[in-house]
Amino acid sequence: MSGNNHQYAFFLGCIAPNRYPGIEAAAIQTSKNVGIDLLPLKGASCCPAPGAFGSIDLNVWYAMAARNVVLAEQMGMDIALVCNGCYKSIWEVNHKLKHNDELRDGVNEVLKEIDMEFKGTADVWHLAELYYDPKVVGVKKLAESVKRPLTGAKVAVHYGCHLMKPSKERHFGDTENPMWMEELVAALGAEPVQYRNKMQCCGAGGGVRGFDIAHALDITNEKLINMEEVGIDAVTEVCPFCQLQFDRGQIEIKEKFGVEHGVPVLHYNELLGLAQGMSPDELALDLHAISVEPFLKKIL
Amino acid sequence: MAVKKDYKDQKLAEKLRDRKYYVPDSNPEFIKDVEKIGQTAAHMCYQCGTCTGSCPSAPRSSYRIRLFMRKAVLGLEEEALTDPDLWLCTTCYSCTDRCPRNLAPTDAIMAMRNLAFKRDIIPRNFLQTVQLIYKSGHGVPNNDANRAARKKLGLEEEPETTHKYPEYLPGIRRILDHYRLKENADRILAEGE
Amino acid sequence: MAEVKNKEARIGVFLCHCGTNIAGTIDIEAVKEYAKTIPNVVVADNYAYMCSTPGQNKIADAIKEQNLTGVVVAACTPRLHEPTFRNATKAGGLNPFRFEMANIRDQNSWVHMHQPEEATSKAKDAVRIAVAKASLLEDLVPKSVPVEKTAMVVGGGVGGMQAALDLANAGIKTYLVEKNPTIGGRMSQLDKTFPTLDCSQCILTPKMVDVYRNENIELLTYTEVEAVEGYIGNFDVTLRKKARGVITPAEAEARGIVGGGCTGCGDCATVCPVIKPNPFELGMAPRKAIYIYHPQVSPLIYTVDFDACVKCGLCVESCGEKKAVDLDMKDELMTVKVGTVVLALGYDIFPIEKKFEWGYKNYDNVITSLEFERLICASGPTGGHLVRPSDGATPKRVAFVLCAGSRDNTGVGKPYCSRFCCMYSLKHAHQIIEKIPGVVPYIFYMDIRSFGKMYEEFYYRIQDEGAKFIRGRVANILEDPKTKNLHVNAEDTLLGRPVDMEVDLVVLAAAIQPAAETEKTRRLFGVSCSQDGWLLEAHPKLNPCGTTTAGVYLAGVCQGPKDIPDTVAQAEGAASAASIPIHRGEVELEPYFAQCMEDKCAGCGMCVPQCPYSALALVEKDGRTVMQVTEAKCKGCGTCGGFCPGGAIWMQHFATPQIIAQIDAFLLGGEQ
Amino acid sequence: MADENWNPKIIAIICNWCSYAGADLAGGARIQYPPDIRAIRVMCTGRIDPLFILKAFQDGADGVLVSGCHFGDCHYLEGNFKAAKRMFLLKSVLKNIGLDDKRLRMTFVSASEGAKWGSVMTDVVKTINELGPSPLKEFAK
Repeated sequence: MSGNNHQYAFFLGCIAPNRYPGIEAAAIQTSKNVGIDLLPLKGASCCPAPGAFGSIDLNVWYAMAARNVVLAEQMGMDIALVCNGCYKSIWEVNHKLKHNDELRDGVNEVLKEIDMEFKGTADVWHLAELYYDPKVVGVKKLAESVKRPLTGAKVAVHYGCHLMKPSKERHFGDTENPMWMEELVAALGAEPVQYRNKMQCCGAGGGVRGFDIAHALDITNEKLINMEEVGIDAVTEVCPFCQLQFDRGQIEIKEKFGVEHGVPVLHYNELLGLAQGMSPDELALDLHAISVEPFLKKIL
Repeated sequence: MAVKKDYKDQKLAEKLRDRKYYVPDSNPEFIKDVEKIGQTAAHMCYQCGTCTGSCPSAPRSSYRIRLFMRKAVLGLEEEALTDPDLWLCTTCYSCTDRCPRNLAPTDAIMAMRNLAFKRDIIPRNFLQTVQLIYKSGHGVPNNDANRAARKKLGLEEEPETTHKYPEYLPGIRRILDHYRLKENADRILAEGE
Repeated sequence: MAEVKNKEARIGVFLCHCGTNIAGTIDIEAVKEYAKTIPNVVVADNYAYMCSTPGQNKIADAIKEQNLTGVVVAACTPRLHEPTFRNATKAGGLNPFRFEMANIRDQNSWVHMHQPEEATSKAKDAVRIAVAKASLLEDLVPKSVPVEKTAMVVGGGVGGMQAALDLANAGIKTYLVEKNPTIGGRMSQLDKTFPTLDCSQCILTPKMVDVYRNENIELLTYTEVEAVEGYIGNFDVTLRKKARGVITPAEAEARGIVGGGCTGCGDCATVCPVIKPNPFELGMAPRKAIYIYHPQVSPLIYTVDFDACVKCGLCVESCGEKKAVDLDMKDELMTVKVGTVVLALGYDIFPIEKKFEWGYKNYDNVITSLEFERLICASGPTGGHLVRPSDGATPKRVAFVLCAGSRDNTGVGKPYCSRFCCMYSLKHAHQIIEKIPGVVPYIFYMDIRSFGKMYEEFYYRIQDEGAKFIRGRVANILEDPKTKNLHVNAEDTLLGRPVDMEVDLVVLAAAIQPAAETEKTRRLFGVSCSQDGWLLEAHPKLNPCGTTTAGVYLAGVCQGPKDIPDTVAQAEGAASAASIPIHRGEVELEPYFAQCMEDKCAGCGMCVPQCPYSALALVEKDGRTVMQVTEAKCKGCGTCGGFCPGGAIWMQHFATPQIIAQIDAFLLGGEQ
Repeated sequence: MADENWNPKIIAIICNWCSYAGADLAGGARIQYPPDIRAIRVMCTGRIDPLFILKAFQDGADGVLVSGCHFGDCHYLEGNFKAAKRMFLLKSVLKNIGLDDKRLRMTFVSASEGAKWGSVMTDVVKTINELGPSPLKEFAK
C-alpha cells in the first residue's frame, strides 16, 4: 500500500516522544493518511536544544546535530520532524555544514572519533511544510483526508520562531504576516483567526524558560491575552516546546500571576488527527495540562 | 584608567564610581571573537534600535540587544559578559529578520554567551541540560508516566531514540567529552553549590 | 598609416610624484634610473606634480631640447590627465598623439599601498610598456565634425524642463521628450517644497507654461525614445509618439479641420463611461478612459487610455465639430537629428510593501509620503484634508517613518540614502501642525540629514512648532483590527527604552529608485549605471553632468537622489555642457579610426558585418576588391581589427604592432 | 611545483570604458589587490585579436585576463559579445595546444565595480599561482 508513499526518517526530538507522545502517534498516523511514511531514525538524540547548546558552545551544537543528520544519511533518507526547535538545530546545522567547508571539516574531525562522517546528502523538512507543499501533500490532499471537519472551531495559529526565522537563510518568505499555516488549519474545516502580534515568540526559547521562568511566562501570557481578545477555541502550533510553554505555562501563569486562561493547545498533528477521525484517546489528549474538552465539545 | 578615589565608605565609593568609557578598558579582540563565533559582521551596527524594537524581552526587562551590539563594537567585554541580561534573549530572531544592516544580532548574543561560558559564566539550567543529555541522550528524558501513556497509545515504551538504543550513547558522550563539556558542566555546577 | 614609420624613436619619460600619492609608495628615483636604461629613452625626469604648469613646461622644453619623437608620462590615469599631457606635448611642438601615459597611481600606488617594492617593480614595467608603445606612435589628426544645432532633453520633470529652457534660451532648438501625457514630473505631485514652503504647483506651473510657449522648444509629450544612432554632434534619435487618441489644434489644422483640435474643455471626459484610477493621484482619485492628470497639465490636451477605452464613441460625439478625438490613431515613429542630449529620467518610489514589517498595502492607515503629498494638497483627491484611508477621520497622532527602505543592506531595500526624505518629512510635520489643531507628529529617525542651505534652520523651526523626534528606526507596525489604529514599535535609542506608540496614521518615507524606463533608455544612449542603477557620471567630482558617451549629459535624480534645488542646478549645468559643442559648431573626434591596409586586404569582407556602425564596405579599387572605411561612421572600437584574418586593418593609436610591442615589452623586456 | 623566485607574469587587456574605469575606481577607493598583473588599455575588448593572447603566451605569460563591459553595456554596442565569442574559441585552442584554459580568463567589470575589480585581480592571481609557471615559459626567450 505504501509503495508510492514519500518516505522520511522521522526525527522525534525530546518533548514529542517524552511529554506529548500523542504528537508522535498522530504524526505517524496522519502522515500515512496523506501519503507520507515516517520511518524510525534509530539512535537519534536530542537535536540538541538550540538555545541551551548554542549558548554554551556552538561547536558542540554543530557536532551533535550533525550526528543526527548522519544517522539519516546512513539510511539514505531525508529527515522529517515535528518540532521548530529540532528544525532550527537539524535543518540549520545541515544547511550550514553544506555551505561552509571550514565548519564541515571541523565537525567531521570530531565525528571521525565515532566513525561517522557528515557527507551532506540528506535534506531536512518540517512535516508542516511537507503538508503545505503540493509536490508532497498540498492543502487539497490534506483537505481530502479530513473525515470529521473541525467546523465551527476558531483556532489561533502560532508559527513559532525557529521554523521560519531568520528568514534570510530560510525559504518561507514573509515572516511578518505569513498565512500558509492558516491555510493548513482552514483545510481541516476550522476557522483560523487573526490576532494582534501573531508572530511574537512564545517566550520559552533561548534557555529563558529555564533561566527566568517568570520572564518567559510574561511573554506567553501577553500572547494568550492577544489570542483571547479575538475569541478562540484553541491554539495550534507545530512545535512541542511552544506547546509545552502554552499548555503547562498556563498552569504556571496561574500559579505565578494568578491569571487563568484555560485555552486548549494542540499540535497541528493532533488537530489533523482529530480531523482525520482519530479519537482523543488515540492522541493522548488527556496528557495536556489544559483540558482539551471544551474544544472537543465544539467539534465532536 | 578610571580615576582612583579610594573612598572608605563602600556605598559612597560605588555611588561615585567613575563611569566614563576609557579606551584602554576595551578589548579590541572582543568584537573579532563575537564576529567569528556568531558569523555576523557585528561591527557594522549603526545603532538604529530596530533590534530592541523587535525584541519580546526588551519591554519586560532591562535587556537591550542594541546595547550589547554597542558593547561588542566598543570592546566592552567585561561589561557585556557579566551582564545577566545576556541570558534573556529568547532567540526568536525577530531582530535578525528586520536588521537593516543585514546583521544577526541574535547570533552575536549567542557568541557572547559562548564567550561567557568560557569564563564559567552560565545559568545552571543550561548545564543541567548538558548533564541530562550526557546521561540519556535527551534534554527532556522519558519518565514512567509517559511510558504508561505511550503504551496506551500502542507505541513502544521507549521511543526509537537513544532511549531504545542506548548503544548510541557512548558516541554522544564522546562528542561531549571532546569539548570537555560534561566535565566543565559538573565542575561549574559543583562550584555553584 | 603603417608606412609613416618613426625613423628613430627618441622618448622622454616623465614621472609624477603626485605629492605622496605615488611617491609615498613607489621609489620614483629607482624608476627614473631604470627608465634611462630602456631602449629609445633619451631623457627621464620627475616632478612633484607633472600636471602643474612647471611640470608641463618640463615636457614641452624636453621635446624641443632633446628632439623627442614621443612622450611618456607616468602618473595618474589617462582618463583624468591624458588631455592635459597631450596639450603639453603639443606645446612642445609634437603631435599630441605621440603621447602615452603609464598609470602608476590609480592602478598601482593606490592599490598596492603596503607593497612598495612590488609597486616600484610594477611601475618600471608600466613605464617600459608605455615606452614601447610611444616608440611606435604616429602623428594623428583629430577629425572635426559639424554639430547639429539642436538638442534633446529626455524627461519633462523639473530638471528636464529647466535644461530645455536653458538650451532654448541660449538659442538652441530643443526637443523635450516626455513619456507621460504632460510635463511637470514628480514635482507637480508635491504640495509644498522645503524649506521655503512655496507651493510646488505655483512655482512649477509658470515654468510649464514657459516650456510650452518657448519657440525653441518642441514639446513631445506621450513620446518615448525608441532607438539612438550616431555620435556627438550627430545623433539620430527615433521617437515613438504614442497614439494619444486626441489631436492638437495644430494637428487638426494639418488635417484640414478648421478651428478643430482639443481645447481641453473636458466634455469628452464628462461623457466617458469608463472609470480608472488616476495614477497622478496614486490611484486615490478616479479618472476616465479619456483624461488629463490634473487641471494644470501642459499641454492641455486630453489623452485616451486605449487599454481601458471601450470605443463607445461618446467622446467623439461630444467633441462635435472640433473633431479632436480619433479613436483609430496609431503610434507614430519619427526620427530627429540632434547634436547633444540631456537625460533627466527622474525616479520612482521603491515598492515599500516589500518591507513586510511596516504593513504597507496590508494596513489601510499606512501610506507613503507621496500619497501624503496628494492628501495634503488642496488640489488633491480630498481637497487638502488629510484623512485616514480607513474611515476618513482626521488623524491626531501621525507617525513618520524615515529611512523606510533607504540605508538598507538586506538586499530588499536600497543601500543608499534617498537624500530628501528627512527634509520633506519635516515639511509634512509642519503641514499637519498648520492644518490640524492639536495634532502631534512623531518623527522616527536615525539621523536628521538637513545639510542644505536653510535646511538645519528649517529643522529648528519644525522642532519649535512641536514635532516630536524619536531617535530609533521603526521595527514593525501592528494594526488594531477594531480601531484600525496603528501600533508603531521601535526603540527610543536615546531613552534606551522600547516604544509602542498608538497612532492614527503612519507615513512611510519610502526610498526612491531609478525610474522604470531608466535601464532601457540608458542602454539606448550607451550610458553606464552604478551598482544601484543610477546613471553614472563621467567623474563624480569634476564632471558630474557628463557621461562616458560624448554629447550625452545627465540632470536630476536619474544620476542619484537629489532635491529640487540640486536637480535644477544640475540641469542648468547639463544644459550648459550640452550647449558648448553646439555653440562651437564642431567637435573633434579622437582619430582612432580603422584604416584598411589595401596591400594586405584580401577583400574577403568578413570584417564588414563585424562593424556595429556599418562603417565598413567592400569597394573595387585598381581591379581588386578591398575594404574601405567611412571615417565619419567609425567610432574606433577596433572590433574589425580584432577580427581581420589577414591583419590588414590598421587601428590608429591601437595598431597591432603597437599592442604587440606592449606585450613583448612586458614579457620579454626588462629584468627577466 | 613553482620555484621560490617565481612570480606570475599576468597580462590584462582591458577596455577603456568599463574595466579600465573600474580599475581606476578601485584605486580611488584604495582597494588593495596583488600587484602581479600589468594592464594594457584598448578602447574595446572587441579590438583584441586572439593573436595578441597567443603572442602573450608565446612570450611566456602565465596568465591572460581580458576584461570588458557587461553584456548590453558595451560602449560600442556589442564589441564585448564578439570578444567573448573569440575568447571562448580561443580557450579550446589553448586546451588543444596543452595549456590549461584557466590561464585565459574573461571577466566583465563595469565602471562602477571597483570592489569587483579588486576581487577579480585577487582571484586571477590565486588561480595562476595554483597553476604555477606556464609550460611555455622556457621557449619564450
